[in-house]
Amino acid sequence: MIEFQQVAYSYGGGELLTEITLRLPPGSFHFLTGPSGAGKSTFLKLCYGELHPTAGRVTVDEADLRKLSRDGVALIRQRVGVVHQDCQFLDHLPLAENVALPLTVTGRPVSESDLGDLLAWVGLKPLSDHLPPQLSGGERQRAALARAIIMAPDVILADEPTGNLDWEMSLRLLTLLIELNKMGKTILIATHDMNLIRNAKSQVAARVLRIRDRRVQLAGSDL
Amino acid sequence: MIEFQQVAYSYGGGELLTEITLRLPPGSFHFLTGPSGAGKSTFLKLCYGELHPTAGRVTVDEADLRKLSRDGVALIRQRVGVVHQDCQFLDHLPLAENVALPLTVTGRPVSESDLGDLLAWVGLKPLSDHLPPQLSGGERQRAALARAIIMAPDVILADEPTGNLDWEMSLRLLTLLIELNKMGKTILIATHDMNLIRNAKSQVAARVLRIRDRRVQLAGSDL
Amino acid sequence: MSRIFAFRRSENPADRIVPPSGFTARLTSFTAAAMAFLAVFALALSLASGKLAARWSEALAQTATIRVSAPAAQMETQVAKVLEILKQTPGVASARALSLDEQKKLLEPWFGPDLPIDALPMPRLIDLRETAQGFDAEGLKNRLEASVPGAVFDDHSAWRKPLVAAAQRLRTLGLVAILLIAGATAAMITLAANAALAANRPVIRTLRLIGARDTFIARAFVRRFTLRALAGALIGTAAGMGAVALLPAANEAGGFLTGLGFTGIGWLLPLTIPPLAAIVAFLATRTAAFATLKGLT
Amino acid sequence: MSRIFAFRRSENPADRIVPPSGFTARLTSFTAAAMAFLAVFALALSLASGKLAARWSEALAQTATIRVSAPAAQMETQVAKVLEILKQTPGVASARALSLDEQKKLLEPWFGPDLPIDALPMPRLIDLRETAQGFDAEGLKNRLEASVPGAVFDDHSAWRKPLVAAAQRLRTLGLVAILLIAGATAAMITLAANAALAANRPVIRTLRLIGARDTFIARAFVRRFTLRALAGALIGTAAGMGAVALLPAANEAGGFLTGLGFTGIGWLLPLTIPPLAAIVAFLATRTAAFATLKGLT
Ligand SMILES: Nc1ncnc2c1ncn2[C@@H]1O[C@H](COP(=O)(O)OP(=O)(O)OP(=O)(O)O)[C@@H](O)[C@H]1O
Ligand SMILES: Nc1ncnc2c1ncn2[C@@H]1O[C@H](COP(=O)(O)OP(=O)(O)OP(=O)(O)O)[C@@H](O)[C@H]1O
Ligand SMILES: [Mg+2]
Ligand SMILES: [Mg+2]
Repeated sequence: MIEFQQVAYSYGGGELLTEITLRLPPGSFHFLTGPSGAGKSTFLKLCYGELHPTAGRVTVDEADLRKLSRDGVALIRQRVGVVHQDCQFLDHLPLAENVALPLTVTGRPVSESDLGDLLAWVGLKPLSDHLPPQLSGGERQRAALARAIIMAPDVILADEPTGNLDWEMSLRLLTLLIELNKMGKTILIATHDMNLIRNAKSQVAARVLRIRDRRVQLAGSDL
Repeated sequence: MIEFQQVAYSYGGGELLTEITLRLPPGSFHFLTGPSGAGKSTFLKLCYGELHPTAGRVTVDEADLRKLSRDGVALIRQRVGVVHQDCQFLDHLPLAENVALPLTVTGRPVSESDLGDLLAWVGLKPLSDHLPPQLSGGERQRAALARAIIMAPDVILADEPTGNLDWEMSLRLLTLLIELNKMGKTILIATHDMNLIRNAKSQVAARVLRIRDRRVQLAGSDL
Repeated sequence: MSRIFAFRRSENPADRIVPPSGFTARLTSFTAAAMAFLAVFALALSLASGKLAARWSEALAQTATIRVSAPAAQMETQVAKVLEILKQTPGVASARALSLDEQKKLLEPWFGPDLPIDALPMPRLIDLRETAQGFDAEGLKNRLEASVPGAVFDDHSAWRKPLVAAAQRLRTLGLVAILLIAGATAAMITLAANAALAANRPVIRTLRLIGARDTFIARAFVRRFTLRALAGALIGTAAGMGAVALLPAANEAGGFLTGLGFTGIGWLLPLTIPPLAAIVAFLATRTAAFATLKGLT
Repeated sequence: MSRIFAFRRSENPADRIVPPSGFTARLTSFTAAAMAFLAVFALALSLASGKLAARWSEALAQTATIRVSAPAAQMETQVAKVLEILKQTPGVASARALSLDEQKKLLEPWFGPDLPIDALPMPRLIDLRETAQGFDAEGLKNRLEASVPGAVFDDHSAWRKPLVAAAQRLRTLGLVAILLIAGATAAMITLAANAALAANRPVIRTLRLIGARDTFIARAFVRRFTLRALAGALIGTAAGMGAVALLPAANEAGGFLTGLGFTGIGWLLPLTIPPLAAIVAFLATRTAAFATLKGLT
């Protein structure tokens, strides 16, 4: 699905990430950890082409992200749902429309009942009419996750999706992601929450990627 | 220090918080928990007057926040350091200036060495020159904490200050807050991280406030 | 949920991705309105000064007079000689000796109708009309002096020329004014569209990140901003035309100088302003939108 | 760290809290510049049309002529009678009988200098000058007919009045133009300041939350925006004055119509534009800043 070949990335100073060669096969479930500022968000941005590697190449389904046209990148993003760490919404549209936005911008019909089910699952159904600035921090994160999966994407990348959520709600979202994984979706979650990782591992064959010394490595069983 | 008397708050729909009567005495250390959307951020906003209660009154050092002049509120805020959940910075100023901003806007001198020490403690010293949009999620949170305590305020309110931080860094910040508490500062931290609360309790006489059924209650020993 | 249904009912859902209001939104409409208002006035000014210049040029057709004094017997030959010279002078459009009756009429204000004109040693007057290029007055004077010493050249241009020049300059001023306002209008609308788009950068960024295509995003913004500029310019033009119509009418002054106002088909001219404003807004927003998008991966 | 030291060295650290660049920042400067440029032209236009109007009014001083025909013996009495009547006519500023020499000079263009004027039954001419209010020509005509039948009133106003009216209208147009541009300038600067401030709302909110006082925040923004408007207006004014100076000079036309340009002390007039723009920006930003702050707790 997503493949890194000898990828390095630098924001201009020294190299932040280097020598990354790995594959996220279809249907896999990965966690990504590492200390704050290690480059987790950067890694995710490389996956969906917000950033281009300074060396090596990133391919999604064999397509080199750097060589794709702008519309090609847009098409990839329609197949990759992303929960950004600083989730941004259109502040003038109510929550429900924001969640349905990926459908709207690609001209697809919005199924009222699917949207309602999804909002209910993340506990935002009563807030459908609220504008994003009226949401709490955790509610924004849940809305971002809902927006990321409404297109039924093949890949879901989530950057710290539970940072502002209580444990119960975190588990609820994890369950949702595990269900999606069982349906064949590829999942990659950047998180600091070791409990979440442990809990996931008990339910699914999740692997953990760890950023250490500017490299992304598969963590052993030391969790 | 901060006192709630029969406070209720509503954003316009039903009441979100109600019948809150409590006191945060000087030098106390409190955690605030509750599920996402329970009203933690709202409670904190009541403490420093970003929101005014729809019933009852909130006083800081016997001064009713609602009756204070605008400059009076500004003065209170100079004595109350706040880490907002969605930390906002001035995007055109480098990190160090952003952290020193509370001093700048009140015309106080900025001690280069104090600022350096503080930045070093939160692990941002090498990033002093970076602009806020160039920071990672966790780095922003640490910067926000640094900005909240640079004025050596009497009260520190932190809204989910470790949501994007790894465990080690969280402990580091906790240590900083405990040190400040030992110097007599009043601390109130809204968080979902039970491990953090447990860890703090082992070092300091921290009490836990829990929002349940629209009320803020002192949690028992059930942690 | 009602909002969502409204959304779904709406003709063009893409339109809703553009924030509907606020200062940056009003900026484009208001700028277009204010500048259209000014443009209407500039247009009126330009038309009025153009008309004025045309009338003056007409009224002040470039003329001169030659007075021929001669003994009665030689008069006809002398006059014929002068006319011959004039015919050969480049820049003279036409020349004509006045009849005695005409001369009498000219003198009436001074002598009354009963002047015994035949008894007087009346000189003959020759009226000549310049072409637009004018002629060399000094040269003509010299030539006349040499061949017809009794002919005196009276060049009225001393006081007429400046008036014609003034008319021409007024026309130029009108044109300069309209060009300036048009340029400023275009610049201001471009600037407003750019500022509004800059304010919407987060929206554009969010849309791009969730997989919207460039053309979709650009089209929505371009459509909205063009419509805003068009609406603003329509309002400004209407207000300007209303204000011009309310100005005191020009006719009372006898029509020599038309006032600031449109007449007849002239009223259609300001109606070109809104489409032009819309075109400017369209191009400016399009360029700005694609420039913003280029800056986003 | 160098940036921080620069910060600390800076005269007024408060200034740094205002974002330094970007479209919204340029908006204010550019708007001020563009509108100042237009204002300079409007001012030049207004001055030119004012001057033009004044010259015309002067050149076309409202005059009329009365021709008195009478037997030589009665001539003096008749003329005196007419002068007496004119003295009593309201609206007549002055009246004067022309001397014979003056009359001869008037006739020179038609008869040459050798006219035996004494031998002719010459009527006498009386020149009169109206006051600004003018007089009742019909009434005067009737009165003259009744008491001095030999007097014929020739009112030149038929062709002079429209010219004077035109001059007056030009003056009005110039004034209207400058008022419009001034109004539009103020409106545009206000709008630009508001838009820029709206774009800075997050900055203001953040500052307020960390304990900055309203006056501190407002002062920083007001200072910055006023300076921006001033700088923009200075550039626009300079450009406008340069452009006006480059326009073809007016003098060649003989001075009857001054062209678009400033003369002498007139060059100081456009220099009032930048301070006025700054004042408008100051008031607009101040109002907008405090309104924004009022909206924040
Ligand atoms: N401006 C607003 N208008 C209307 N409702 C609001 C507004 N702000 C917050 N709310 C609602 O009030 C509730 C409490 O919000 P608050 O931000 O206090 O929650 P919280 O406890 O901090 O949650 P989290 O842990 O997710 O940050 C939420 O359901 C939210 O949707
Ligand atoms: N635009 C940028 N320019 C320069 N440096 C940047 C930029 N964006 C991020 N960085 C730096 O790169 C490093 C990695 O950032 P990144 O956001 O990937 O970290 P992260 O692992 O997601 O951290 P966190 O857990 O705190 O979110 C950080 O030190 C950050 O300061
Ligand atoms: Mg991150
Ligand atoms: Mg919150």
